[in-house]
Amino acid sequence: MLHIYCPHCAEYREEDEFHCAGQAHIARPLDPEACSDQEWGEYLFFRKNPRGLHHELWVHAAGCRKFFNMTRDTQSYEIKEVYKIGEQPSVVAE
Amino acid sequence: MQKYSGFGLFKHSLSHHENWQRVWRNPTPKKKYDVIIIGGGGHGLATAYYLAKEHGITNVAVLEKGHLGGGNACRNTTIVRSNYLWDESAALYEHSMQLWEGLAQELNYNVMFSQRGCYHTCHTLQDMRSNERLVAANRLQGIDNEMVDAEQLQKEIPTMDCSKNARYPIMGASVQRRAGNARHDAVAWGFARAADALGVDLIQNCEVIDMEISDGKITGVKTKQYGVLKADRVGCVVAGNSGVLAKMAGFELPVESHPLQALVSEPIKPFLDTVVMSNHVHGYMSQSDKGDLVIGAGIDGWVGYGQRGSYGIIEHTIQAIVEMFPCTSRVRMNRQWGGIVDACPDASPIISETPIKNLFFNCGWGTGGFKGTPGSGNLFAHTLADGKPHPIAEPFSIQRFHTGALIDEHGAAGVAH
Amino acid sequence: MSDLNNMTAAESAATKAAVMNQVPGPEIEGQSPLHHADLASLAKQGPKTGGIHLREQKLLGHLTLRCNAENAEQLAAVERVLGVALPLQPLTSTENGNYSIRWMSPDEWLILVPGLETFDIETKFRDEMPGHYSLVNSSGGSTVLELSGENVVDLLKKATPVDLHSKSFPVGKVVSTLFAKSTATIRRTGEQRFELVIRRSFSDYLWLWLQDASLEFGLVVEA
Amino acid sequence: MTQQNRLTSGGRIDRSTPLTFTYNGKQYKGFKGDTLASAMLANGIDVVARSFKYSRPRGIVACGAEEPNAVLQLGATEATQVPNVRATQQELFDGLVSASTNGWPSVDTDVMGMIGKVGGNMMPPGFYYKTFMFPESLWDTYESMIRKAAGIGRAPRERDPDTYDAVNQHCDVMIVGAGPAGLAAALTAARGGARVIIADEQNEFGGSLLNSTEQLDGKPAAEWVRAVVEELSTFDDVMLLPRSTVNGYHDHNFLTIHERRTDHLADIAPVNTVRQRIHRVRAKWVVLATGAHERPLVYANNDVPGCMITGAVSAYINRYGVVPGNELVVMTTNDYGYQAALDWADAGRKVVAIVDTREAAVGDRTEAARQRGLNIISGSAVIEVQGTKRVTSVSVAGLSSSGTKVIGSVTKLKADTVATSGGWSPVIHLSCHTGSRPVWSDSVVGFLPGPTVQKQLTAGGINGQYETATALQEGLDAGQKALAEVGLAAADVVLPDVKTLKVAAPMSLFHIPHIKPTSQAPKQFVDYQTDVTAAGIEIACREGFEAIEHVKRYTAMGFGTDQGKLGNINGMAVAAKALNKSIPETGTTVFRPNYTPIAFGAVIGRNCGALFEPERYTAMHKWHVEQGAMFEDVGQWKRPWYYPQKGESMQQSLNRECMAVRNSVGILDASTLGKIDIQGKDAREFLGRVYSNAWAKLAIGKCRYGLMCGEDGMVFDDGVTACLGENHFVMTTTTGGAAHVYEWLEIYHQTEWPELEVYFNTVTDHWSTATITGPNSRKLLEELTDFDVSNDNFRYMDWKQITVAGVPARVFRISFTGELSFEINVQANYGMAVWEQLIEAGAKYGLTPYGTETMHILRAEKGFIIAGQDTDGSVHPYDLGMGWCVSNQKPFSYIGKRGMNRSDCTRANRKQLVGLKTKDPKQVIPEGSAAVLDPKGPKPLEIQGHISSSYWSETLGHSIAMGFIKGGLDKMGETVYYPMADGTVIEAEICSPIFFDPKGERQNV
Repeated sequence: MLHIYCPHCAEYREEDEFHCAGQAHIARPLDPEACSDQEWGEYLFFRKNPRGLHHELWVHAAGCRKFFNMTRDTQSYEIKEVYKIGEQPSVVAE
Repeated sequence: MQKYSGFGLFKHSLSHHENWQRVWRNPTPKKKYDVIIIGGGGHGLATAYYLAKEHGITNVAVLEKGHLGGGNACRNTTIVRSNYLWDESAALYEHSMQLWEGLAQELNYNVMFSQRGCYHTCHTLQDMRSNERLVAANRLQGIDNEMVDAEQLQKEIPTMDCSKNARYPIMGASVQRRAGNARHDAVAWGFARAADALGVDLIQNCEVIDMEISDGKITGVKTKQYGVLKADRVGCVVAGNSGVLAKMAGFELPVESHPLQALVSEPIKPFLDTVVMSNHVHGYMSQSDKGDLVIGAGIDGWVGYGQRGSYGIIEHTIQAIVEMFPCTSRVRMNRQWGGIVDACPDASPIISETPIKNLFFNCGWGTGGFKGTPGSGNLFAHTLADGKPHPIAEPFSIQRFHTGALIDEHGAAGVAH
Repeated sequence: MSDLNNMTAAESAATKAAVMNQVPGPEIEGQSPLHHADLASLAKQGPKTGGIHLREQKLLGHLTLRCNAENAEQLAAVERVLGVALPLQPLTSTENGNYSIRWMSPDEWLILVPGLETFDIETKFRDEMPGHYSLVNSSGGSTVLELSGENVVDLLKKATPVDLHSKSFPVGKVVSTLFAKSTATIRRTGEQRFELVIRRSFSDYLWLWLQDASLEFGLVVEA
Repeated sequence: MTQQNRLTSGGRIDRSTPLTFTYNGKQYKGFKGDTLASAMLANGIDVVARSFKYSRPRGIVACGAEEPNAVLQLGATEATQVPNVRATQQELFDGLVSASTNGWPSVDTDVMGMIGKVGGNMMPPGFYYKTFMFPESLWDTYESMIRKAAGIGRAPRERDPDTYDAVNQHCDVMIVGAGPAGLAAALTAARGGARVIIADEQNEFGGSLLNSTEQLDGKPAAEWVRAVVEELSTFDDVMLLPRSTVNGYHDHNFLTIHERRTDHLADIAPVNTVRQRIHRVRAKWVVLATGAHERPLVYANNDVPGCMITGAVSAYINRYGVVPGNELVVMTTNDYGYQAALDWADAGRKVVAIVDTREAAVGDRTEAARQRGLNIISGSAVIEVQGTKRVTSVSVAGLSSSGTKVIGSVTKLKADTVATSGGWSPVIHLSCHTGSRPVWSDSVVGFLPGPTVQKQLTAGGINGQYETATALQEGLDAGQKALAEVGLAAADVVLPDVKTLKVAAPMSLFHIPHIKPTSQAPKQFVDYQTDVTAAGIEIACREGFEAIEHVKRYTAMGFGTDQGKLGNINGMAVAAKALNKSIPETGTTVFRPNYTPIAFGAVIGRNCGALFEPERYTAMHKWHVEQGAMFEDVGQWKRPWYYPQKGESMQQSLNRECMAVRNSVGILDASTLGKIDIQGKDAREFLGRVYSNAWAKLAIGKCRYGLMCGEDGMVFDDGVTACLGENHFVMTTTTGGAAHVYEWLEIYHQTEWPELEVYFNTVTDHWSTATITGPNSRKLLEELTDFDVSNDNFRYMDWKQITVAGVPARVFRISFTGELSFEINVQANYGMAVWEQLIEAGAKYGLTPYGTETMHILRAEKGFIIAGQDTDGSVHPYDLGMGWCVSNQKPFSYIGKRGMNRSDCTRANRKQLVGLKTKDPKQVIPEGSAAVLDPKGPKPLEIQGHISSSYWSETLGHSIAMGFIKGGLDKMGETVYYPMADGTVIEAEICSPIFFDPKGERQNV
């Protein structure tokens, strides 16, 4: 059970209140029509899926309903940091 | 290979079981193989077996970073069925089902495949529609599957609450009577023993740490324990670790690795002689030959390689089980554990060529890998032998995520299993 | 726009939103989400002692305001309308007489006012608030339960994973969180007193849940 | 019955409160303070079980969670049956009813035991993998035999009468175990002002101190325990939880505690009391003070009743006043084993011998034994015991110095009890739950907790520290460390004075050799419950199962309900020896939750029955119930499905409801549809991006239908959105899709397009929606409003803010039935008032309430889709024949546009939604049916598509269906076939899905 610091509520809350929306920092292509099928497929489906540090998008679904980013170790499950949308991580996955 | 039988058992008992042969050798790897299979789980071992048996390719190594069958092969809840929705998947899982039938005799190893049936319960009209669709499709695909109503269901599964009082009353179910369970460890061991007997080298405690790739072509793998091992073709069958291996080869997969949890009760006297799964209240259960209720949970919603997930999933799963089987309330949960499943966006696997020539991937089985074991191995062996996919495997290429030809089995795959 | 007949002053140039007085005349009685539970009768006939006291603060005006916490003009406008500032610190609340404001999110506040004042306040907002914001009347969608008594924390601990210790949850604090298998916005109003804002469609479930979870303490319904 | 093994004084039992209990139908007496096991031993009950595989008689071995044999069925009534209760952990209560679980006709005279004796040799590990294969057809028969033998206890066949719950807890320090280390830690943390929870699985705090005769500050240890507990009880922020097992240690210091609140009182909980409770704890720091389990030694016939571990013998004597036998032989590899002999002698019974595997060990305890004149046989071992249902004698022989061989002659000693100690295994289970691997310690001769990322401290026995003084000090240190970590000052604690005894080095020995090779010696059990023997482990290793996980799985070692607490390390040692490796080279042992088994009921708490999942109701729910509506579950909502009248079949109800709508007027509670209020100057732009169609020109006062697609181009929701003001819209969604759509809007706004000025608010619950539909709906509305609702003033796809039945309302003139319709939205507090007035005023028009099923039929007659029923995530708008709802003129590449243009999405022959008309108009194609072109072809047949919606249309007098057909839009008029389960085939013609009023005239009047 993860214990997650919500950067908007500014306190720790139980994982039950949140859910993970997948890998973070996947920007929607600015010009989708210019994407090949392969590029669009990669945007849609292909993911880093690392064993180790991972940047994820989470939402405080039962709380403030804000999305935020999390850097988490997918092996030890340690959360290294959380940061708001638009911010950059200070601990970076390779 | 020493033949197993009841008579053999008796004979060995006279010599105090001191003369049993090794089930497999412990070979030192050769420098070069025709085919290297990364991953000594059920699928990898099955691939090796069928390569040797059906394609005559025996200069094969299976590289396993831990021990054989030590990953999802020994962590799953052992359900075998083939009632999938789309023609492509139905063909794949039915191919596997047919190999399951007779597998014990073929391998001379009792994998304890028990065709005790598998029910999908329906709790809403939407459930009923999905299952009726599934049953209708399976009928035309030549796969047994039928609907039963709540009254009949109550007769067939007396310990289940089929009354109208439940929060989500059971309205009926589809049942595949050829479906059932098998003994998970035995499947891995049986394939391992048979592959070894055909000359395949099973190398345990051998971790692949890099791929030898030049000009977009793989020539071998680098291992932690034995350095570089060369191979003409490499097949990667590492379930939850597929992403890690893909990264070594320099590409990404449409796959995410999630914890999938399961649990067992203490052993109790016979309570349930079939498999019951509910997509709606979200849980499934069978009873092992030892008496444990074997219960499955959904996947955790985040990437995790820790072979454990969150307690909330366990709570929800047991709620679902007690909702369907109220008499289990005083039964006790013994152990819980987790595996790592590599889930594809369409809940269908990948058996495919990759951007690297001569490197093939078999992954993305999500929560349904166990049932696919023989079929997966059989088709992947074909792929490795021919250098191109078997027709049944063709739709399961990585390409489908570019073209959009997904095979969406979320409905049929439903609850994790 | 002309045929949106009741759109009066609320037709603010800044937001161009539709606002209406949703409350009918006094001849029509509103039914709060727990109307069917007939709490009034239970208050009369039920037990008078117990570790948990429950009262529904029904038919209040619930207004959800979303705006920019860094827009000083907006903040000033709120203060003009309500006579109290928006709580800007996360998980805090402010109040002024019958008005209370709960922080919901960095750009969202829940304003509770007496039911009959709702439209007036909405109208004032539409007149006063500059810039980009939204104001939504959600009075029909939720209700307020007041829970108190010596076992109130014991009860709430069964429902919510939030730490209720007074060190972590002082009087005035507000959290939106899980509540059993639903959600609630919980505000502490006293050492042993809390207000829960709950959703209408879940209210029967929560009522059942509260009765069940209170069995060991005894439940006193107050009118 | 007399309690022949009960001492007349001593122990922590209350002799003034005798209790009666039943075991296997016979009544016995015990005392308050007994466990079921201590009471059974007091009464001289030797055989408590028959073993799983060999059906051998088994007795009580241990006195706590590690007990493998005394696993009983409990419960006086059917509903209160509990399977697999460990007698050593069950407190005795008056009227307790217990029974052994295996053995036929009884545990004492069991015929399976004969088979076990004869056939046991045929059942080496993995024997079932090697047989039962021929002939294949008989496997089912074999299996049913195997399954009959399965299980220990049985589940009740009735519903659980008890309730359970879960409580969320938060603390600074969670202390697991209330022995000396845990109590010292708790006292320190509490005095330092921390919020503390301390839990212990036993009924009273004290841990090992309860079982011993040790003195603290010159007084019995129990007095110190009492004083500490008393002081701890005075702190508001300290929670003391006896009878509470910390079962799981999850990530980020989340722990689950299983508290048994009433199991010591009766097998059913008192009224208004929960039987068991789970504490879901989030702790800043955790102190594991879980102690250690003693290891038995592995020797021949070591499972005969009377074979125990030494610590258990001491515990039964000192804590319960029970001496579990008359003549004791102790076998030990360490000093602690001597204590049992000393306690036994103090109890006045005969110590036959202390057999020490070591040569001339000198410690304080050994000296005490020597001074008492006890017979110490050094450098020797008990290599075998004799007896069937109770030990009758033991064989003692000299050991080689390494302990691997028997040397010298074998002596037989008469004894009825053998207590062994192979040393202690730290209870590291919890420390492993979050993935930390334990580390072997040669000096402790056991595994210690490994490195972890959790905020975890350990103290006492878990660290391999078995002296009370050390445990107390480590507990204090852990308490101080935790205080510092949570930012509190150190506490002032003075530890009691304890005599530290000198301890000689233990011997690292697990498996006692026999004069015969292991394979030929009598069975030497490693794991009692799963009947795993040393010989079995050797066979597994010989066969190539070399990884410890392989050994465990092949033999089933550690898979019992005790999870190998006694046997795992011994098993590893046997395997290590067979493989010629050290124990750490063989592997580590990993533990998963739960530490001890836990009732399903406790895990789920009150989330069962009526509270399994919320039922969501609309404001008019009570009315529907009163009208006798049947309900459909849609998400968590209960929606009226249809309203049967007396004597009607479902189809008759539907026919009546449909005809009422088509001929006059019907009313539907549409409140459950998701509603999202959207405000801001960019609201319109946002709509254009998330819907596939155009929104730029939707005027104020107008409504429009929209399709919502994923980035893959596939439809996932639909609904009508109305323009309320220039910057103000209200969107409706499907009932089941509301939460998803809301989050969809938010994620795009928050992460992709934060620059767009728009806010979303869910208003689903705020509005009640009564839809009146049918040719008379306008007349009905006119009766309740002064507003001019004529077609000239209130056009189709308009909305108006008007007063209906005295209540301000937003009325949408949109139609899902194809009839003239008005959707009346009012604040939900007034929903019932308006509904009731509509019903009253509608009586003269025959206003008929209808449910979701009629709604589905009516819309299908019109060819309108239901997202989720006529879509399945694999169809885009063109597949639905809804290209009219796609605007590719929009400047922004809306969500779904690129996706639906991928190569597979634009290919020919995709499955497309069409209407299907059966050749026999009376025949309704079952929903889900699959279409083929040639029903007589061989299987597998190529499936052309499936029926997504299918109904009897009373309006039209024939069946109607919507379904998918490959390339269907170009195949109008062609025939497809639907083979049925019974072998019949339904023939249908492909047609337009709009069966009724194709020009849409009826909704436009």
